[in-house]
Amino acid sequence: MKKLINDPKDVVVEAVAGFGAAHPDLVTVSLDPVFIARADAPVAGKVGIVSGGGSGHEPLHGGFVGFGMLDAAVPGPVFTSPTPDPILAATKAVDGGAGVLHIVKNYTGDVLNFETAADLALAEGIEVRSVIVDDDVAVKDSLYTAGRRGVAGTVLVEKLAGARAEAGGGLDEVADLATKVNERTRTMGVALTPCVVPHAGEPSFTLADDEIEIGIGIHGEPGRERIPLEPADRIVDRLLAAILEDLPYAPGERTLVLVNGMGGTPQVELFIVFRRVAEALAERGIEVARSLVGNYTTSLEMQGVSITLLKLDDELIELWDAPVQTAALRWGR
Amino acid sequence: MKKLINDPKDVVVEAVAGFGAAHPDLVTVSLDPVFIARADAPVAGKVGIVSGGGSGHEPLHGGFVGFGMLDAAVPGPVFTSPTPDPILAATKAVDGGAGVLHIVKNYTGDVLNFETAADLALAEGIEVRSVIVDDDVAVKDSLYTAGRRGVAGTVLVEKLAGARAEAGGGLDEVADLATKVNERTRTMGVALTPCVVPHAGEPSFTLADDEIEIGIGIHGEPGRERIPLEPADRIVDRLLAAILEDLPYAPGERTLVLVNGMGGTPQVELFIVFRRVAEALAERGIEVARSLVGNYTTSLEMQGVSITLLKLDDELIELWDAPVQTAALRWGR
Amino acid sequence: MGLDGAWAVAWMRASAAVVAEHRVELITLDRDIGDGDHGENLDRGFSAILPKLDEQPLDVTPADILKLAATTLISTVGGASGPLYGTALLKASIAVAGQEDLDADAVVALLTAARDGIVLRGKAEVGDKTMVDAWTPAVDAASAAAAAGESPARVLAAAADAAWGGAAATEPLVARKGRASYLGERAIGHRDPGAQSTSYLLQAAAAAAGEGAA
Amino acid sequence: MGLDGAWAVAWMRASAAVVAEHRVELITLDRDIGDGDHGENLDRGFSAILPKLDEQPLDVTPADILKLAATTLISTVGGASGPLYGTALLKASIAVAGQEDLDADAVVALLTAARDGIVLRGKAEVGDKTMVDAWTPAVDAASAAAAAGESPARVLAAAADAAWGGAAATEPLVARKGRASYLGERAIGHRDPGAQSTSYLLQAAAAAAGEGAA
Ligand SMILES: Nc1ncnc2c1ncn2[C@@H]1O[C@H](COP(=O)(O)OP(=O)(O)O)[C@@H](O)[C@H]1O
Ligand SMILES: Nc1ncnc2c1ncn2[C@@H]1O[C@H](COP(=O)(O)OP(=O)(O)O)[C@@H](O)[C@H]1O
Ligand SMILES: [Mg+2]
Ligand SMILES: [Mg+2]
Ligand SMILES: [Mg+2]
Ligand SMILES: [Mg+2]
Repeated sequence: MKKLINDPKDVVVEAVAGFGAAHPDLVTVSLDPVFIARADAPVAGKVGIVSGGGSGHEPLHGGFVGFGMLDAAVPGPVFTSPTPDPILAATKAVDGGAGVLHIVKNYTGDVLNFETAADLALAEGIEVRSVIVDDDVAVKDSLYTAGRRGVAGTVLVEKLAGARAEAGGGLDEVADLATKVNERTRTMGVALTPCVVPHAGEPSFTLADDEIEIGIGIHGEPGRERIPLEPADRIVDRLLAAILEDLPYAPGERTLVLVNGMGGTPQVELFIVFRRVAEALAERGIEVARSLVGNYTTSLEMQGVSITLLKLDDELIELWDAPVQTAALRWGR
Repeated sequence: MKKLINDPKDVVVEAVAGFGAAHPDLVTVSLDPVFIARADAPVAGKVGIVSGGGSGHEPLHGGFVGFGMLDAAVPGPVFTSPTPDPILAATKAVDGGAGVLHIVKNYTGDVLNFETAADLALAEGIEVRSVIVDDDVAVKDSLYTAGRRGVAGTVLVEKLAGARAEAGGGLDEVADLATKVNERTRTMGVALTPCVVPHAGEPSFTLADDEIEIGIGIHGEPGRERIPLEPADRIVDRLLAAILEDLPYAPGERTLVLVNGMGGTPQVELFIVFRRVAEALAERGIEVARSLVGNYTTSLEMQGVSITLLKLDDELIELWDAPVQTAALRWGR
Repeated sequence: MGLDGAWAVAWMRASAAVVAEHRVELITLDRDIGDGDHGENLDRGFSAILPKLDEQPLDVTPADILKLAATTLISTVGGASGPLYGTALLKASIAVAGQEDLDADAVVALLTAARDGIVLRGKAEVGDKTMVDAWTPAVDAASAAAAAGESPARVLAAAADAAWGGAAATEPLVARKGRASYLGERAIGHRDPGAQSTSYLLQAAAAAAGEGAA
Repeated sequence: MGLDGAWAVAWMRASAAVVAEHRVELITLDRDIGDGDHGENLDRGFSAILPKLDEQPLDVTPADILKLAATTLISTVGGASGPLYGTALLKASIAVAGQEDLDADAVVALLTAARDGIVLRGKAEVGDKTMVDAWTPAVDAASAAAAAGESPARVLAAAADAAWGGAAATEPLVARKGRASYLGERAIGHRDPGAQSTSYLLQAAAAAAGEGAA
């Protein structure tokens, strides 16, 4: 394992400190407990939005803190949900009196720790609503299981809920919008290589030189099935088929495409993937009304990609186009 | 070699097609010959700025095409300079009557091919000036050698020259500004892993499990020396020492820090590196007035980082803060 | 002779030791069907408990120690196991609140409350391939031992043995909760890391009471 | 008997063949001290020349073919070697313009012009560890052979032999031009890929004239 780190135990704190130093205009960081908040937090009268989870998925979530998106991000240890304390601290730091929305990826650890933090916040008089993101179609959903994982679609939920909050939406309105976005979002990913968690020092799984992992999660957890390497276009078709089977589109419907790099994927590959996604959707008469291509929800140095489709309507397009000013997503100001 | 590609020969054309499809508001792409131009090119009366070079360094250069930066980018095959034809075509496409600046990284191939294209453009009545970027301190410079390489500092030259052109600067003014930026810019990089060029199918070099390559270039070419892996802070100190030895700073001078990921480096590592850069510069009394941390000049999936310092003055700060609207760099609009 | 505050302190010390000893094993189990951090998570949590144990008064009750451990785990472990083990010990603490010496029935109450806390938070049932698959047989075995008049130490030993069996029995299962549930059939053949750590923690409890080697 | 347009066509065909044959070797040499694309670059360029050769009239001159090859290399190879070999063939074409049959002196003029074109563009001197280290001994050997009254084919064979020696002689050198110059002392012990490809191209020229096997 070769990494540009010092002590593996200091990875998160040092990275957050560096992030704060690089973006003093956008954020302030707390190192104990660890969280990242908007530089102008709390914004009086605005619903605060807090997200978080294990580190190693950067720019998720810290890269999305700022005007029009998150008010705070709470990074846990690498691939491990944060504990309630920093979540509570972040929640208090961004409460502008209009309540706080927690955006939580659907992992048992994240759900439980955010749940406890929400209870504690409530006990301190802060109104909290939580929205669970579970956009990953790789996992079979059922009432009796942990359900689907929250993966790259989280970025879309954060952007759109952030826009609604910035526009003055109340807590229920913002939470309902986040729920709506989650319901219309589907993601499916593939990995070409594993990643190495700093404190573990070993790859999360091993793949042969000609194998890929279909339905990969974002924590180096194994995926749904392992198949031989195929040309990019065929891999894209597989991922799209899984997505469209789960949430079909009628011809003429509009979609937002997110092609998300897992961290170690060269950018040319992301655009080769996007090219085929656009082509395949055009063949089906689906309109790509908006798109985003890049590393947004990563798994350290993993090579691979996920494709996310969000079924758009006029409201969502307007919120997507609204100004956003964060380290990783910025337009309109 | 596992890559999300189809035929290795189609990598560049497909990636450029995908890039064009993802950013129709910013760029138009030509696939034969291959180049990427601003959607509103040519901008009448504005100096056009064209850059280019081998592919595999994305977002350089295509990701920097747009308002306030490049008018066109000309991607060659992976790690191989483009031929004069597409450079000429791009030059003609963005000539708004005020002449065209070529920003060329200092590699024999790039220099020669841009030279020929400039001659041909001149023959067609387009005024062209060329600025060679050679910011890499890893290579010993001398009158009798190919000189230093152009690496991540190119991004800064492109941004600042772009701002000057957008503000109405004439061709000489823009070229002189680009030269000034280059003269004040120094870069030094390190690689933890090699990269694999698609048509080659093999790593560009091999490193043992505990070795790193100091002074790496951006084409998978070997660096200056190979040393055992060290903690991030010590590696940063090495890179900074080489930079500051080459272009010393007096206490109180201002700098722009670019911490550039080589493509496969997890983002946490980039911020761990930035943290130490900021700390070490503070120790020397050097003011970090602006910074940029991310993957801006990559070598496919290589893991590693480069550090660039640009000695700032009021003029450069103003140009840096000027609005820019490209796929990879965007603020102010 | 019942189990007092010193036992609870010894339990937590033995837990920290056993978790540190099996850190890599728990990481490996979790890497196979999860995300490879279970050993690291617990090691971080129990390491954080250790220094706090030194500051305890002599008349500390088991409930005090359990509460201290619970809040420390909750605020240092994270992940799924942090809130689950944290809640378990919090509920256990409440179940034996005010008692200075725990008899066999109190030990059963402690274990039952812990298991119920986990089920309350995690909603897993036996057979879902989680730590509940170790806790439930442990509780059942403890009840039986207490009913048979065994000492508190022997009750814990019975619980630890049953937990070990329960952990082993997770191997052929498909998971329905936690990260392993994402794997479907591919989780078959792997032991659940949380069930395994549960059996180590209960071994530590028995060892602290003088039964078996942790 | 001099060398005509058919020879020039045969040279280019043989060049394409020899480059394809040694593509991997040239890539490997370039990977050692450059960026690993030299074989790919030349293969792309000479492959692009091939189809164009089929369309040539019977009375085509060597200069016509050299110019066609030059412009094709310039517009397809890229990198350093594209403009260098392109300029070389362009200058060579100008040097033998209008001649239908090249005698030994014309061959020397062709090679000299090619070498001078490379030096004009690349500014390398002998000893800088570039293709010039193959071209210059080739030009010298060709001059000597022509002065000794050898046939054009034998002149080319002499050039090819000298180029091979020149390429081999690059191995102990530190590079002062091209990518290998970034390596300093670490380039020592490696043969320059461009010097090596030069010797293959001159072998192809000799073979097309009936001397030696390309
Ligand atoms: N819903 C649940 N109910 C009971 N136990 C669970 C549940 N979800 C997960 N677990 C337990 O937690 C263990 C994993 O813990 P850990 O690896 O520390 O957290 P994470 O899964 O967040 O990485 C699993 O092996 C399982 O025993
Ligand atoms: N300035 C120069 N003069 C002469 N030959 C040069 C010069 N620079 C490079 N070369 C030749 O070009 C060869 C490399 O060509 P190639 O790999 O195709 O291009 P690039 O270096 O751009 O990748 C070198 O081996 C060397 O022989
Ligand atoms: Mg975890
Ligand atoms: Mg090259
Ligand atoms: Mg885990
Ligand atoms: Mg090369």
